[in-house]
Amino acid sequence: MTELTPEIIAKHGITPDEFERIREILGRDPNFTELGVFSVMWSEHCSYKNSKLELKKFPTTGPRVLVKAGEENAGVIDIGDGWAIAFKMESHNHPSAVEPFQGAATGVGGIIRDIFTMGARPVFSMNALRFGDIRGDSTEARTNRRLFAGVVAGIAHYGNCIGIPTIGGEVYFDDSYAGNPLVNVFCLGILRHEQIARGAASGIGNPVFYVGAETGRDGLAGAAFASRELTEESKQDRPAVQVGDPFREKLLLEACLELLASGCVAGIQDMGAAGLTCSTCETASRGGTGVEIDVNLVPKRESGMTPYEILLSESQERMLVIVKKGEEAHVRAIFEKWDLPYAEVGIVNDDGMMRVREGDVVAVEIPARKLADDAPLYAREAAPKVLPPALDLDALPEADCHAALPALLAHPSIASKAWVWRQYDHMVRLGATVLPGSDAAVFIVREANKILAASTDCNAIYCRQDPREGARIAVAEAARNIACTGAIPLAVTDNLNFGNPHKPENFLQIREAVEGLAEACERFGTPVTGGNVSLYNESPAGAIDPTPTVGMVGIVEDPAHITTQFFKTVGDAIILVGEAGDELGASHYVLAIHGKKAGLPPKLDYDRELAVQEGVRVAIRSGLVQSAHDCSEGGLAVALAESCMSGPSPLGARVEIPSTSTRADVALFNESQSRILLSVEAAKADAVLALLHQRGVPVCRLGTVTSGAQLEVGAAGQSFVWPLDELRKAWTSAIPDLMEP
Amino acid sequence: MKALVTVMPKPSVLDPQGAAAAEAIRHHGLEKVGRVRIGKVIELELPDGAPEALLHEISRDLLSNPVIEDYELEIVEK
Amino acid sequence: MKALVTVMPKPSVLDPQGAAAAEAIRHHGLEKVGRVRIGKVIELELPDGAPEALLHEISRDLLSNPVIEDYELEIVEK
Amino acid sequence: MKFSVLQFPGSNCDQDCVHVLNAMPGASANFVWHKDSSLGGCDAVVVPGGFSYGDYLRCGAIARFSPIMQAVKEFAASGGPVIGICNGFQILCESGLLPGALVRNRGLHFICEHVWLRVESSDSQFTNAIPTGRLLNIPIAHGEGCYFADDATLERLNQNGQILLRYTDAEGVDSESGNPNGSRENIAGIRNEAGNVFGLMPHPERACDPLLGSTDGLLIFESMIGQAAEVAAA
Ligand SMILES: Nc1ncnc2c1ncn2[C@@H]1O[C@H](COP(=O)(O)OP(=O)(O)O)[C@@H](O)[C@H]1O
Ligand SMILES: [Mg+2]
Repeated sequence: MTELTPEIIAKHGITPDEFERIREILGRDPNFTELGVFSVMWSEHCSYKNSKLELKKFPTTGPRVLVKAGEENAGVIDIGDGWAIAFKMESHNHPSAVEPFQGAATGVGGIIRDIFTMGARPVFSMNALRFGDIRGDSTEARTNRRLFAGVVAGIAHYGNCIGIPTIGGEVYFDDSYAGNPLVNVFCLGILRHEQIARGAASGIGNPVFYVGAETGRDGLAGAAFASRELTEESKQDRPAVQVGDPFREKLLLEACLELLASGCVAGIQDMGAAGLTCSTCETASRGGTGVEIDVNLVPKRESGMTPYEILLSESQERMLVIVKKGEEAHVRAIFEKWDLPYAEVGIVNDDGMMRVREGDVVAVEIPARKLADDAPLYAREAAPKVLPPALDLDALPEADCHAALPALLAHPSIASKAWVWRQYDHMVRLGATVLPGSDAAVFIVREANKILAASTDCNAIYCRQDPREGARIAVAEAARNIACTGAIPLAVTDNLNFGNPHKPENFLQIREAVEGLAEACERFGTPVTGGNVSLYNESPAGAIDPTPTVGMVGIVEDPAHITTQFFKTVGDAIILVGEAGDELGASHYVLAIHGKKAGLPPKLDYDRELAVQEGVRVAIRSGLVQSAHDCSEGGLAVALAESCMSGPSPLGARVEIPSTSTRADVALFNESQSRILLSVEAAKADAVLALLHQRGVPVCRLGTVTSGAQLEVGAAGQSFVWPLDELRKAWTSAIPDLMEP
Repeated sequence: MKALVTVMPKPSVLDPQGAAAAEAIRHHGLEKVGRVRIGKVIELELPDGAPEALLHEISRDLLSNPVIEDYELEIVEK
Repeated sequence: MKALVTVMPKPSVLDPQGAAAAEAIRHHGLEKVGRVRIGKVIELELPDGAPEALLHEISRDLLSNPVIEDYELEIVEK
Repeated sequence: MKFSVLQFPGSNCDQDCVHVLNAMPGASANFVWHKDSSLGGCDAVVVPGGFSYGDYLRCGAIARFSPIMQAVKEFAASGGPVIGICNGFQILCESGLLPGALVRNRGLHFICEHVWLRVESSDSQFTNAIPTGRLLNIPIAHGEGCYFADDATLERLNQNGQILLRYTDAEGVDSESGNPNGSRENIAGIRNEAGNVFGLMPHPERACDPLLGSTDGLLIFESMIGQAAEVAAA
């Protein structure tokens, strides 16, 4: 038995204080295997020990909430008529940095398991991605392209094979992610209220089944791995890379749903991070029971595996099922129908222990609840808040705006992401009625006959300059994207991607962002149903920009309300809801054209934002709107260009932007919030203007949709004419040209 | 000359394709088949005297993924 | 015993993967690389005395597709 | 018309096909499990899309040997209509029920998008409701949809009018730019010599609802159902 030297303890990421706590819990020294078990369960990834105190600030309740965040693998939200949705977002950043294809693929597999563990049938996925700059010939740029290509191919590989459409997401490219890409994957599932499955080991004497892929040495201690900074050394921890098998997961998915429908299941839990360890002690803890398993009975892929390796393995596509006593035969038949490896590995008992035997030898004996729920919690120190100075316009020369628009459209973060979503099967399950490439995706859930809208958003430059404001805006933009499709926001999942929380400046960002998200979710009436925290996102160059990704889901009450972002008919009136704006701080114009991240992000006025969104929703639901598009990165000019170009057949536009400034760049590219660009039939223009006026929402007619092959804009006394095919080329070919020269 | 690069999944790494093939082979009448592993072969036609060091570099960095695969380089003079 | 089945695309079938690899190899400094073809190797662990005829049948019907691929079967006694 | 929709491990368009067919007048659809050896007295078989057996080894290579495929071969031999969509097309080629093979897309990427198809002949039980030359807007979603057959086979296919669908550009020209995956002669769908087995890479079941942007896929299923009605009448 390996003796526990301070080095070994430290290597497990266990501090001396934590080790003391372990000795108190056990009333003795842990053995080597138990140390491993504590180290994964008490890693940030599993225990949220550095972030839990902050996460408590999220609003988690509401009339539609059926299962609260944290209670189970994913929250559950009522969508009416006895139907509910379970959804969640998770990160697989570190594995993807080491092996982009498999890292991203297994990330998708993991989030899908979280959803069907709840008893829900997964119906669609999204992904929010961040990479370093992919432009240029530097080795770094080449690495970033390799990571980008690998991650997208890995997501496509897993999602396409298992047959769950990937219908939306976002991709940004920025130096702060060089060497530390972000891969946040989202999945949503549908279920009946009465089908909600619990991850509790209930029923003393119930047998515990293992089902799915055999356990191998892959992904050893991945949870611990995800909770450390990426150093050259950790890149050497390569056995930590898991390989996904979407085919196995498809069988596991169908088998588990059939199993849950059969009524033979007392509890079910996927084996994700910390594999067998986490699933046994968490089910026991939730059930207020004990669980005893024998590792000799666990199906294995490799010989000579120690209990330590078996318990800490993160082999994919595995589940732990607590079966109602007497139903074993029925359960076996279902596993055999689906050709899945399985074994009865243990039993639920009443002593509150997580006990792991290797034959007759007891390898682990730990009070389950203390292991699962009594991880230490840390209130880290936050640096004092200091905001950067506001953008000094006089020090910022006005760029050649005629050249600036195509340049912005060709910036990889703004350019069309068709190269990405074309590789994803977004049409399987017959739901994608608004395809990727519009504001939010809109999806028909056939089994429930419900229509959902979904979007992921986060502008990390805003968050870098002011994490609180940036986080608020992430929620507001997601809600705005949802509103543009004619939908009503329901709830939110989030993925908090930050640097090392031990550094006060990083912890400040975490606290500010969480408080910003919490406040905005309150105001938009969208409770947080769950999410994921990924810390230690640092490369030798430093921490990433704070990136609290928001995934929001909304509901469309009538197919007639479904609205897309692109112009439809020549002669339609183009209307701006909200004010023309004048805030250039932290904008993509300043980043892409002037090469800096400078100034403060735009201010979010909740009342204005809510009025704009509700006004647009009412106009849409009154059948007055042809297209609706929110203004985000690149401001009004980019929004106009996208509305001209993103449809099946491009249309021109002639508009005059009411000047708020003597500078054209401010008028064209400012990123002031609470702005939505509409097109409406000419005959209905006055009705729309009246409707919004009367609701106290600023609104004005900008111009007209034209058959012309150009975008004509008057701003700040200047007039610009852009040939559409030039803009279109810049926007559509930017990413393909970089990835496939 | 010619080079043959054989790329195989590392022994400890899951090879779902190999596992599926093994199943199919059993159904095909070879019940006793043991482990099946699937890799790739890359056949390169080369100018004579292509530097072996470079070939190794290419095999490692381009043709295989060292994180999950091992490669073998065989040079066939003719 | 062991069997190694090598499956190669027929020359007449276009092999975009091979072409892409050739491109990458040129960029990597081996300008003069000629044709590059990518195939599969399937490595089977077998009980001694597995019938060779059956192995050929499996290689032809299951492990390769005669319309687009040729296979070679090599048996490694040990 | 009673359709049997096969379910292999890894099929993932099976539910979509059943959903669409059950909504069509004159049609009903049931699942048939790959381990079964009977098709359960159906009038037509659908081999749906997906990733049967994970597409390991080759797309369709393992599914070809499932017990149910024996029944499908007998059904086809006795003249029963069989349609294979995407992975289903690959399985039919692997089984030898259709000539040729489907290989990796020219661009090496999986492609999911709406494409244009030209109906090359309305003289088949899968296209008889569609005038020859009519363009269809139907999505594809595959990584290995590049149709290959040797010259001799292609010549036969052309002579016998077995090529039912070709990829075209928006103008209806079977150009390079209109060929998404590098298929020989822009071939998107073919029938067997007898005319009762049809395979295509595009997904007609994904083009049967105005909310999904096209209803052109209905024309193919309507052809099959109409044909069956005639046969029944006669
Ligand atoms: N990784 C991705 N996967 C799928 N779709 C994506 C991805 N990235 C972007 N998209 C789609 O491209 C469109 C534009 O994305 P984005 O620029 O973030 O829109 P917005 O600025 O309105 O939020 C959206 O429909 C989005 O869903
Ligand atoms: Mg966005």
